[in-house]
This record gives sequence, structure tokens and C-alpha cells, in this order.
Amino acid sequence: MTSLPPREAAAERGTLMSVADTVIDVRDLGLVFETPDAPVEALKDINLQIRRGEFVTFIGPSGCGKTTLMRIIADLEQPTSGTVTVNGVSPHEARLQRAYGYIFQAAALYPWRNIQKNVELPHEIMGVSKAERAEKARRYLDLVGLKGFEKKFPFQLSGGMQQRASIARALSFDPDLLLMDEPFGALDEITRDRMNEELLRIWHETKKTVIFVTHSIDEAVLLSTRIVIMSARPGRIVEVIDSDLPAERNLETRESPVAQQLAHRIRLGLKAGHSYDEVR
Amino acid sequence: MTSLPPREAAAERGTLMSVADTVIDVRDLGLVFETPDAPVEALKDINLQIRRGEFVTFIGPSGCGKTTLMRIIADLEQPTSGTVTVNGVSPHEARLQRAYGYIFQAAALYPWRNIQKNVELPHEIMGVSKAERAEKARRYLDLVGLKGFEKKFPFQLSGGMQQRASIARALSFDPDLLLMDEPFGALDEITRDRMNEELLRIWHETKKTVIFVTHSIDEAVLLSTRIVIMSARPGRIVEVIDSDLPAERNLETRESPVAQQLAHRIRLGLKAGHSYDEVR
Amino acid sequence: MKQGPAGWMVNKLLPVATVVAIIVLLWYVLAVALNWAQVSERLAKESDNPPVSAIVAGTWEMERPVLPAPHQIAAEFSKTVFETRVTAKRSLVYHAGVTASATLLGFALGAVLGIVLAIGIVHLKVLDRSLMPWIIASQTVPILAIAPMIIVVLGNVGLTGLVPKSIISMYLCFFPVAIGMVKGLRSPDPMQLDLMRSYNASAAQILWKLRLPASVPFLFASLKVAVAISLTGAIVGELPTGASAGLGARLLSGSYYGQTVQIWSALFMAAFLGMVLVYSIGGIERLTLGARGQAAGAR
Amino acid sequence: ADQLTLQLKWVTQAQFAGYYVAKDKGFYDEVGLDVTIKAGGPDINPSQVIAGGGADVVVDWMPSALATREKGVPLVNIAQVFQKSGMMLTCRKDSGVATPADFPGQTLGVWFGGNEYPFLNWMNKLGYKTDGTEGGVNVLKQGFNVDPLLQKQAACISTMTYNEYWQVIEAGVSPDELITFKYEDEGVATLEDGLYTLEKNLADPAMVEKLAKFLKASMKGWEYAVANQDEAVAIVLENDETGAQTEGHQKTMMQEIAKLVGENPKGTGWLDDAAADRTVETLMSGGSDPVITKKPDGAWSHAVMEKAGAL
Amino acid sequence: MSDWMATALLVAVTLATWGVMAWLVRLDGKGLGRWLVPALFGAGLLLGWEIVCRGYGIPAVLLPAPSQIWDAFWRSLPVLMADFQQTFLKAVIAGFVLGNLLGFVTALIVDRVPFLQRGLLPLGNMVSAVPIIGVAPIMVMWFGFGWESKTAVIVFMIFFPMLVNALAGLAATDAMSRDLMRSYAAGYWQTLLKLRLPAALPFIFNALKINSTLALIGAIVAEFFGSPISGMGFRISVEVARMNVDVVWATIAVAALAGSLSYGLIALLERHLTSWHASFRATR
Ligand SMILES: Nc1ncnc2c1ncn2[C@@H]1O[C@H](COP(=O)(O)OP(=O)(O)OP(=O)(O)O)[C@@H](O)[C@H]1O
Ligand SMILES: Nc1ncnc2c1ncn2[C@@H]1O[C@H](COP(=O)(O)OP(=O)(O)OP(=O)(O)O)[C@@H](O)[C@H]1O
Ligand SMILES: Cc1ncc(C[n+]2csc(CCO)c2C)c(N)n1
Ligand SMILES: [Mg+2]
Ligand SMILES: [Mg+2]
Repeated sequence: MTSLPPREAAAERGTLMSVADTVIDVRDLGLVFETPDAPVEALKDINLQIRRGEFVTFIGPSGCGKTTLMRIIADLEQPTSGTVTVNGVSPHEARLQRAYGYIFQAAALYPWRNIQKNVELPHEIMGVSKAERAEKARRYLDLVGLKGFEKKFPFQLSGGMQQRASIARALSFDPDLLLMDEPFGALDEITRDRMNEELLRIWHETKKTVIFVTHSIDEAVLLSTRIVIMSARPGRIVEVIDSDLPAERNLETRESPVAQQLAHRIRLGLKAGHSYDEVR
Repeated sequence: MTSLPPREAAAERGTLMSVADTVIDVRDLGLVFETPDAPVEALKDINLQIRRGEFVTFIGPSGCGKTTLMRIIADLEQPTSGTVTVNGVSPHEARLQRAYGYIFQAAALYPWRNIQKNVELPHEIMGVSKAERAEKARRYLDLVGLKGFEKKFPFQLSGGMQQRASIARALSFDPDLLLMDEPFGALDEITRDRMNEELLRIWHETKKTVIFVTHSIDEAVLLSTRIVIMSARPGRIVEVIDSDLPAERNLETRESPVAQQLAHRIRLGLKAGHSYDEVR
Repeated sequence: MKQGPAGWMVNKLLPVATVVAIIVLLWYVLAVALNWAQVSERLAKESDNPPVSAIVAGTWEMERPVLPAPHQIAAEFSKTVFETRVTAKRSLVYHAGVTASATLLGFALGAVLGIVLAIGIVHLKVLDRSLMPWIIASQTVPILAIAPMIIVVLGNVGLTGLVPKSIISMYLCFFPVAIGMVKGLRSPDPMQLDLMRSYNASAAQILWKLRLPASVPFLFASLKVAVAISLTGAIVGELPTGASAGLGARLLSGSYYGQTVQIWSALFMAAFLGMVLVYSIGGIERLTLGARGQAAGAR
Repeated sequence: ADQLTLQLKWVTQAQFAGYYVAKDKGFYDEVGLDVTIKAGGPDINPSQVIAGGGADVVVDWMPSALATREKGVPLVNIAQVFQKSGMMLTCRKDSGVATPADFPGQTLGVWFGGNEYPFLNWMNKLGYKTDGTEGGVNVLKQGFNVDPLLQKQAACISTMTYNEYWQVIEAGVSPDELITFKYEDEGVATLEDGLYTLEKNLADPAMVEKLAKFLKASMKGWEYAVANQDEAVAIVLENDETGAQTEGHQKTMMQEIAKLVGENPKGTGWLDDAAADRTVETLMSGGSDPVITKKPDGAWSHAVMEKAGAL
Repeated sequence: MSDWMATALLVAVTLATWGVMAWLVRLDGKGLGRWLVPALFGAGLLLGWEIVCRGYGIPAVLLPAPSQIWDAFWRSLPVLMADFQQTFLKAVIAGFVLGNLLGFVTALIVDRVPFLQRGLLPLGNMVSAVPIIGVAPIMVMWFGFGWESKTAVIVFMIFFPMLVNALAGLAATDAMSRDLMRSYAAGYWQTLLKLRLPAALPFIFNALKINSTLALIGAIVAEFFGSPISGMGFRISVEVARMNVDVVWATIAVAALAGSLSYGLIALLERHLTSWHASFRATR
């Protein structure tokens, strides 16, 4: 069970890596939710290092702690044990530096703002000029296929459209670190493919670090440089798989034997770690 | 573009069909949303008949009107043109007869009820005795893998767990007609497979009629007797594909050449009807 | 929602007119019941067996009825509203104007104070812990008891007329605003807050862009209550200075001289004023909510 | 002109005609004073206003002024406008009250707020308990108006000869249905409307001078009002900001007020020491709960009145 | 004590209180600690008050110092207790229960019958604006001098806040939750009981809290317009005129205590019944 990406993979993408390049460093992390009845051990003994420019995917059964882990990294939840650093500083400081963009599992649009204004929100907060943020919002809404819906309110959009608006919101302010919690779960296959292509392109061009949660093995294979397989109760990492796929990818890459084999490995890992049967 | 299922397929499943067996009859349906700026033509010229015991899947790009169509059938939205009957009566009367169970695209759990109580809700409404509904809730929570979470409140559950609770809620009161709007979108592959198996089993045993929305072509292939492919702006039906798969299915059925071919056809249909490019 | 004038008649006017008609009818009956004793006694002195019809008619024509009949109130109302110069001291419009200005000033002050306090409480734990119980306690101080003291003290420092009344209004009406706003400012769901945290939005930004918009429904429910209370406050403020202008003074002197009809017409004026105020808030609410497209729910 | 503020005990009405007349007819201007008249109301306590510095002179009743004095606000009577008390108890004959002996078991409306002392004293003299126990009288705190009598919620209510009594009459009750007990007649009368100022003002010659001017002009106003009642009523109505007073009622009031102001050989507003002593006596014999516990010293002074006479 | 000394002392007390409070809050006490901060705030307030009264020589008939109020409290305890019984235990409790019930039931009816919503609500708004001091004499006229008229005034006063809030609450469900109920063909009462009432609870508690203080004020003020010779409003109006301002403040203190305690009770109940509401979780 290795948790550092092999140098080769990184070198292949033409990035020079050093210790300073460690963006996320999670050590012996644990989190127990205290609830009125029994405490829930959401995460246990999590160790993980993520380097600049990596695309790491968390995959695992529903309720295994993917969201929780991501929230800890984003300083939205406090671990009960262990340490986390983001860019060498605490998640708290990293958040204050606006180090990341977060796409939530639900769209989390503000009902009183129309779609355009929802996408402009982070820019407003970060003090971007009116003209510029309007331009950016338009561009990214276009990117996610919501042109023409700028003036609509969230309740006037379908589920998938809401989710796309929230993706546009996070991408548009161009953070170095992207935390994406099942961003494409509500999209149809074709739209999803487009979004995957766009994400690959953006990641490749901008060398962002991406942490990604998905339930789709295909998606994990297509996008990731590393896949973290988790299991539930307590949530822990059962396997970390490095992808042998080249940095240059497209939708066809999924069909390649290497990809197929990778998908198989993930499926096995998931099966092994799946606690569903234990629970029933 | 045919919209009646071939007698053969029905016969194969051993069901005798007649006109009286038409559960859903949609004719020349259209719906235009009036919004302060421009009106949105969500559905146009929809014609569709669904017979008892069918498993019909709607698939199509995000925003094409799948949810809207389902909501009309459920009498949660009023069409602006055309007619719909459910079990020979208007959707309104059908709703009053509690003809269907609806699983929403989002979990729609009540925040003030714990999970057990949320699942018991329809039973309370339908006047099921305390002991019986508690028993049913427990059984179905177990079925969706939420044993041990009965006393938790919705905010203490992960996204996928919430969705599963809402599935348990709809299945538990055993309606003849199931309307399921992307029920498994937030689930991991393995859990999803289990849920698919369960759904197949329930459908087969109880001869329910199911209308199902999904973005997963594999899922559509595995489950459906008929697949309705829709396209957006305006939302209309572009193709209706009858499944040649046998009634007896399991997860492996997906790998069969017939299934593969079916998936390919769906993919083609989706591509043809996909309006994404037009929009950009 | 657009509707023609006919639609307006059916949807707005007809229901109100019906309910009003029923109330007026009941009112006449009640007037008979409440005034019966006095009228029958008076008539009994004149003739041995006064006819019922005479008593009933008498209950609607009393000079100092227990409950005046609607037409008596209407007559007094029209006399003091329409047949009097609005600047004259006998004009109800003049008195309503005096009270309305104190109400509005007090309401504005109170709303601002309530909102500021709520913002403070939501943001500063010290205030949340320390202030809240005392804000509540402040409202259990019977204002009428300290209203004269306030008026006296403010009078000493040269503040007379509008300001002392407004301060009493403010004292009463900041409370519902503060309570409602604390709830409203805390109503955004955790994910919406987390989104802001992920942007490292400042407290001010969270306030402006999330908490305040989310609190709007609470705010308006509170404002409607507050404006009604503010009117009460202004009128209470007019009580101790019973001889000055305003609806409160009108009520007091009416009450003092047993001029029931005058009391009731002042009450109606106050009620009418209150209705106008509450409806103005409602109108503003519909405009804001409409602009946010929140009239309908989420899918 | 010198500024001076007068706080009245009640709303603008003929009870205070003298001051409004003095202001309107320019009597205050003549002596070089700019007088502000502050109307009172049910919850304005003039003594509190003057203690807080909100007025230079107040119109108050002696019982409450003396009680206040014991509480540490050194009020001094500088003039006594009303020579007689106008308070009485007005009862309905049909309630069965004919003499004070019929009071036990009956409900009596009483004004509190400093005006209850003479009543309590009276009951004490009659030996009736007022705490609601058996054999005593039932006391109600009467509000602003005469409703309790009209509604038969009380057998008797407190009235002033110049005001509430006539309201009962105006409400359609004929005088022969009523029986009245004047406090003057029952020997429990206390002095009512007088002018009070703070003791420290009397130590300041300039202030005494100003007050003397004020008294002179005010008494001139009173004499004018008594002599020209219709004009005085018109002036009062003119000054009534509520626009609620009626001419008829105010004319009756003015007539009755004139009787209370009465004739004093030493001039309008001269305090009769004997009457003051009687008031003190009445207040000190208040049974278990006397209003004042010791004889007040220097609670009234003729100095200003004398000075006014010399002007 | 001279003016500037008093001022200096005042500033010192203010700063010290704030400092200690801020420190205590950082400690984030649970249980007893939670009450320490408001208690300290109150203590600071009282100390400041005492300093102002003594330092600036405020006459006791205008504003007595807390120490004097304390004395008056113990001196007149039996009287205060009788007043409390008359006003709070009789009028306030009855009025609070009745008024809230009436407001709530009216909200249900108005919500149910659209015709009434359009016909009665405008008039309800109107009635709400009728000032209590106009109503109080009328209620005394109709219901007599006893506690019943005070109860009537309270009912009148708190009816509207409950109506408005309950209506807002009943409308506060989101569309999907309502659709769920529709999909079960749930009847009116079922939707009410299982969806709309729980969703309305935060609003209803809002009204209950506001009303708990309004009820007390209403009763006290109504007593100004006629009462038997006991009751907190009676005491206040009488003792103001008798210049026993310390007794007035002692009565006010009793009122404040009773009001705060009832408010606290309601808040406790709210926390218990609506613990699921975001406002109780979002403080992280
Ligand atoms: N606020 C909370 N209080 C109590 N338990 C919680 C809370 N939030 C999450 N949990 C529990 O923590 C566990 C992990 O939840 P988490 O949301 O991280 O799962 P997940 O891996 O994201 O699942 P999914 O794929 O379904 O979104 C779950 O068992 C859940 O019940
Ligand atoms: N209340 C509404 N007001 C205005 N437009 C609406 C409203 N509801 C839906 N629409 C529009 O109707 C169209 C169809 O929406 P619908 O929710 O049915 O899509 P869908 O096929 O379910 O999409 P998804 O897969 O993303 O859930 C969309 O363009 C949407 O913007
Ligand atoms: C609440 C109340 N308290 C006292 C009085 C008595 N009072 C004080 S001054 C004055 C002059 C009347 O014209 C009267 C009667 C009252 N009426 N109402
Ligand atoms: Mg999750
Ligand atoms: Mg949908």
C-alpha cells in the first residue's frame, strides 16, 4: 500500500517534483462524529500525500467518508485525531489563503440569485471587477452548456443543470487546488463525457491539483493519476492505485487495454473493501 | 418511431396484455414554463403508452424534460396541452388513489424526522399500524444497507445514504407503479449493482410497472423492457427502443452481446438527439 | 400574477366586502346586546312598557353607548375626516399624521436597532451570550410605566414632541426585529455557509451575500409585527402627554370624557393607519421576493 | 423676557383656565415673563417632573405634594388657587347607598395616584376596611372615566364637582338618581390645585422675583377667567391640542371652578394656614398607613405671594 | 463622589466587565458557564447603574439605585407576591394560552380557506394595529375590573403576532417536500401534521417568544385603566404617583424576572422540539 506517486508518472507529465511540491499531507487522521446515540467513526488512520499537479480520485462505498475527508482538507470539518497540512500550512490557513475551489455533492446554489449571479459569487467575494466577473461567469456557463440560462433562478433549472452551474462557479475563479465531490453524478453520459474532456483539458493546461470523488470507475480511470479506494465503517483507505495511463488522454483512452485493466483492479479493490455484506 | 411495445416482448414475460392493461397513456403532451424572461418549452408533442408490468426508462441529456414528464404523470405539474391518463383515469384521480410511489431526484427527507421515521412517513399517512410500519421500515432500511442508522437524522447521513433512505421510503409501501427519478445517481457502483439487482427482483416478483430515469446506459440496458430516448429544447421523444433481453436478468446480462448492441443503439440515439452542440 | 380589474374585484374586493358585511351585521347585534340595559332602563322611566323596537332603535342612537353602532362611528369618522380641514385640531387626519410620523421614525429607529443587534449577536459570541437575556428582560419592563419617566427625562434635556414618542416606539419594536433577524441570519443551511467558508469570505461578505438574503422572509414577518407594535408604542407615548396632538391623545380624551364614539373612530383611524403600514411592508416584501424569484419553491 | 415653565396636573381644560388666560391675554408678557405651559395627563406626576428639572412651577394637590416632600423632593406651596376641595363620591341611589353607613359591602371606585389619601382617611374614620376583607368596602382603581358608574360596575365613584359629575349627568343619568358625598362635608377635604416650586428657588432672590411676577400675572388671569367665563372657555378650547373638549362641558366646568377659586380676603391664591393645617392633620391620621409621618416644616410659604402683592 | 470620578469608575467597570466576559466566552463554558456571562453582564449593568445614581446624584424619585430597589423589594415582598399572583398567575397565563391558541387556530382556518385569506387577513392586519390602550378601557368596560379584562387585552395583543408567524410558517415548506406529500395523496390534516406543522415550528416559537413578553406588558398596561387594588400594573401606577419609585422598580424587576423566565422556558422547549433546524447547527 504505497501512498506516494511514483516519480516516473510525474516526470512523464513533465513536472519536477520535490518535497516542497507536496500539496496535501494527511497523517494518522481520524474523525469520530458524536451523535446522541452511538458515536460514528467516519474516518480512521488515514495517511495520504498528494503532490502538486496530481489528479487523485477517492472512490468507495456510499458513506465511507469521502466527503468527510474532503471537508477536513477544506477546513470545513475538524479531525478528532491526526494532522493535515495543505501547501505546508494548516487547512485553516490554506482556506484563509483561498487555496482551493470546492464543488459540493449538492449544487448549493443560492435560491435568491439567478444563475449568472450565482457563478459571480466567488468573484464578488474576491473583489473582481464587475465587468470581468460578468465576462467570466458567461464564459464558464457557456462551457458547461448553460448559455441562455443566465437569468434563470435555480428552481427553474433541472437537477443536472443546477449541478453544472455549481461546477461553472468553482472552475471560474481558477483555484490551484480543486476539490470536487461527485460533480458529475447528476449528468447524462454525453454531457458527462464533455465535462470530463473539459476537466482533463483544464487540468492539463493549468497544472492544477485535483481531488475528485466519483462513483464511476470509468471516470476514475479516465481522469486520475492516482486512485484511492476507501471502505466504510470505519472509513479507511484500503488501496492506492497509481495509474499507468499517459498524461495525454481522451475519451478513447478508456477503451485501451491498460485502462481496462486498471478498471478491473479498481473493481476488485472496491469489492474487497466493500462492507455492504457485513452490514446486512 | 413506434411507441407501443411489441406483443412478443410482453408475451415473453408471460403477461397477457390488452388495452385495459395500458397504465400510462400520454397523447400530444406539451408543457411550456412561463418565466419572467422567455418561456421555456420543456416538453413538446409527447406520445407514449406504457402497459402494466413494463419497465420503461427515460434517458436523455440534462434538462431535456425527463423530470417534468414524470411529474406530469404524477400530477405534480400540469401540462399546457395534450392529455395524460394513468390507469385509465386522470393523473389527479390516480394520485388520490395512491397509484404510485415517487422517488425524487433529491432525497427530500424531512429534517425533523430521523431515518426510521422518514421511511415510516407514507405508512403513517396510509394508516398502517405502528408495529407493521416499524417492521417495514426496518426491513427496507436493511435492504438498502442502512441498518444501524435508523435513529440518525438526515443531516448526519452522507449524500448516498440519504438517497438510499428515500428509496427505502418509496419501495416500502409497495405501490403498483413506481416513478424513479435518477434514484441511484449518488451511489457507488457496487451498491448500485446491488440496488439494481434488488429492483429487478422486486419488479419480477411483484409485476410492478416502473418508470425510471437514469443517465447510465448500462443501467438502462440492464433494467428496461423499453427505453425512451429524449432530446432537449424543446424536450421531445426521439426514439423508443424495445429491449430484446429476456425477462430473467442478472448483472452478467449486461455483458451479453445482445446487451452490448442495445447499449450501442442507445448511445447512437442519444448522440443523434443531443443538442449540446447546438447550444454552445 | 397579472389580473384584470374584474379579477381584482373577485379576488380582493369581494372577499373583504363579504367579511366586512358580516362583521357590520354582527356589530349591530352586539350593539343591541351591550346597550340594551341602559336604553331599556331609560325608556322604562318614560313609559311603563317600552316596545322592543323602540329599545332596539335606541341602542343604535345613544349619545354615550357602550358600543356605538357602525353608522354612528361612520358619521363621526366622516365628520372628523372629510368635513374638517386636515390641518385643524378636530381633524382625525391631522392626529393620524402626528401619530404616523412618530410611528415611522420609531419604526425606522427600531428596525435599524433590531437588525444591528441581531447582526452583533450572530457575529459576536460575547454579545450572544451576554445581551440576549437582557434584551428579553428589557421587553418585560412595562413600557407604560417608564414612558412617563422617559418623557420627563427627555423633556428635561429639551427633547419634546416627536422624539420621545419615537423612542418609546423604538423600544417596543426593535425586539421582534432582533429576535426574528437572529433566527433569520442563522437560517442558511450548513452547506451554503460552507461554500462561503471555502471562499474564505469575510464575515461582512457572508452577511451581505448569504445571511441577509436568507433572512429576508424572517425579516418581513418581523417587520410586519414590528410596525404594528411601533404604532402602539407611538400611541402609548402620546398618553402621558395626554393633552398633545395625536391619536393617543384623542383616545385618551375620548376615554376621559366618555365619548365612546370618538374613541371608536380614533380606534378605527389607528387600525386603518396600522393596516396601511402593514400592507406597505407586505408590498415591499412582495417586490423583493418577486425580484429574487422566490415566490415559487425549489424543485 | 425671563423663561418659566409651568407643569399642569391634568390635560388642558377649564381647571387651568387662569394660566391660559394669563398667557393669552398677555398678562405674562406685561410682567416680562415667557411662560411655557406643559399640559399633564393621567401618568404625568408633576412632582416627578419638577424633581427632574422639567418645570419651574407645578400645579399639584397638597397630599401628593407633601408625600413627595417626605420622599426628599422639597416642594413648597407658594400659592393655593383652589380654596376648597372639589372631590366627592357620587353614588347611584338604586345601588342602595343613601348614607356612608351603607358603604360596607359596596364597590367604590377610587382614583389612586396620590388622590386616594383623603378617601382612605375617610374610610379609616368610618372604621371600614379597604383591603377587600369581610365587612369592609370593595375598592376599585377607577380609570379615567365614569364608566364604572354607568355600567353599574361600582355603586359609587370618585368625581370632581367640576368634571366627572357632569359627565355622569351628560351621559343621561338624572341628578335625582344620584347621591353625592362631598369631601368638604365629610370633614376629610384636602387642599387641591396649588402652585409648588422647589425650596432652593426660594433661597434665590432673582428666582423669587420671577416667581412673584408669575403669581401676580397668574392670579390676574384667574380673576379675569372667573369674571369672563365664556371668553376663558374659548381660550382654553383654543389651547386644547387634542381638539376633543366640548364647549358645553367646559362652560359647566368653568362655573364650578369659579366656585372653588372663590373669594379670599387676602387675594386670589392666598393659602389659608388653617386649611393647610387641616390637610396635614387629615393626612397624618391615615390609620395604619399614614401618608406623612411627621408635620412638615416649611412646606408652604407666603413670601412669594407677599412679594407679588408688593409688585 | 464627583462627576469625573463617577465617569472614570463607570469606564473602568465597563472595560473590566467586557474583558472578563470576552475571556469567559473564549473558555466556552458549558452548563453553569453558559449562565456566567449574562450574569456578569447583568452585574456590570447594575454596578454601572449604581455608580451613575450615586455619582451624579440622580434623585431617587427619578431613578433609584439598584441597592435601594433591592431594599424596597424585600420590604414589600408580600405585596409584590400578591400582585404577581393577581397579574401573572391569573391574567397572563390565561391570556397567553388563549391568545396563542386563537391566533394559531385562526391561522389554520385562514390558511385553509383562501376566501378568508383574502377577506379576513386584511381585517386581521387592521385589528392588530388597534392600540392596546384603546382596547384596554373597552375591555375593562366589557369584562369588568378583574383579571378577565386583562386576559382579554392580552388575547387581543398577542393574536396577531401568532397569526402572522404561523401563516409564514405554514407557507415555509419547500416544493419538493410538499410534492412528496402530494404523491402520497396525503389529506389536508396529514400534510399539516406531518409536514407543515413541523416546518412551521421555528416560526411558531418565534411568535411564542415575542408573545411571552407582550402578554406581561399587556396585562400590566391594562391595569392602568382600572383594576382591583392589587396587581403589578396597579402597583406601578400607584407607587409612581406616591413617589415610591423604588417600589415601582422592584415591581418592574419582578416583571422582568417572570418574563425572562417564561421566555427561557419557551426557548428551552424550542431547542428541544426544533433541534433539527439549521439555526441550532450552523454556529460552527
Ligand atoms: N454531521 C454528521 N453527524 C454524524 N454523522 C455524520 C455526519 N456527517 C457524516 N456522518 C457520517 O459519517 C460517515 C461518512 O459520511 P460521508 O458523507 O463522508 O460519506 P461519503 O463517503 O461522502 O458517502 P457518499 O458517497 O454517500 O456521499 C457516514 O456514516 C455518515 O453517517
Ligand atoms: N419551474 C420551472 N420554471 C421554468 N423552467 C423550468 C422549471 N422547471 C423546469 N424547467 C425547465 O424545463 C426543462 C426541463 O427540466 P427537467 O427538470 O424536466 O429536466 P431533466 O430532463 O429532468 O434534466 P436532469 O437530467 O438534469 O434532471 C429545463 O430546461 C428547465 O430549465
Ligand atoms: C387615573 C386618574 N387619576 C387621578 C384622577 C384624578 N384627577 C387628577 S387631576 C383631576 C382633575 C380632573 O379634572 C382629577 C380628577 C383621574 N381623573 N384619573
Ligand atoms: Mg459524499
Ligand atoms: Mg431531472
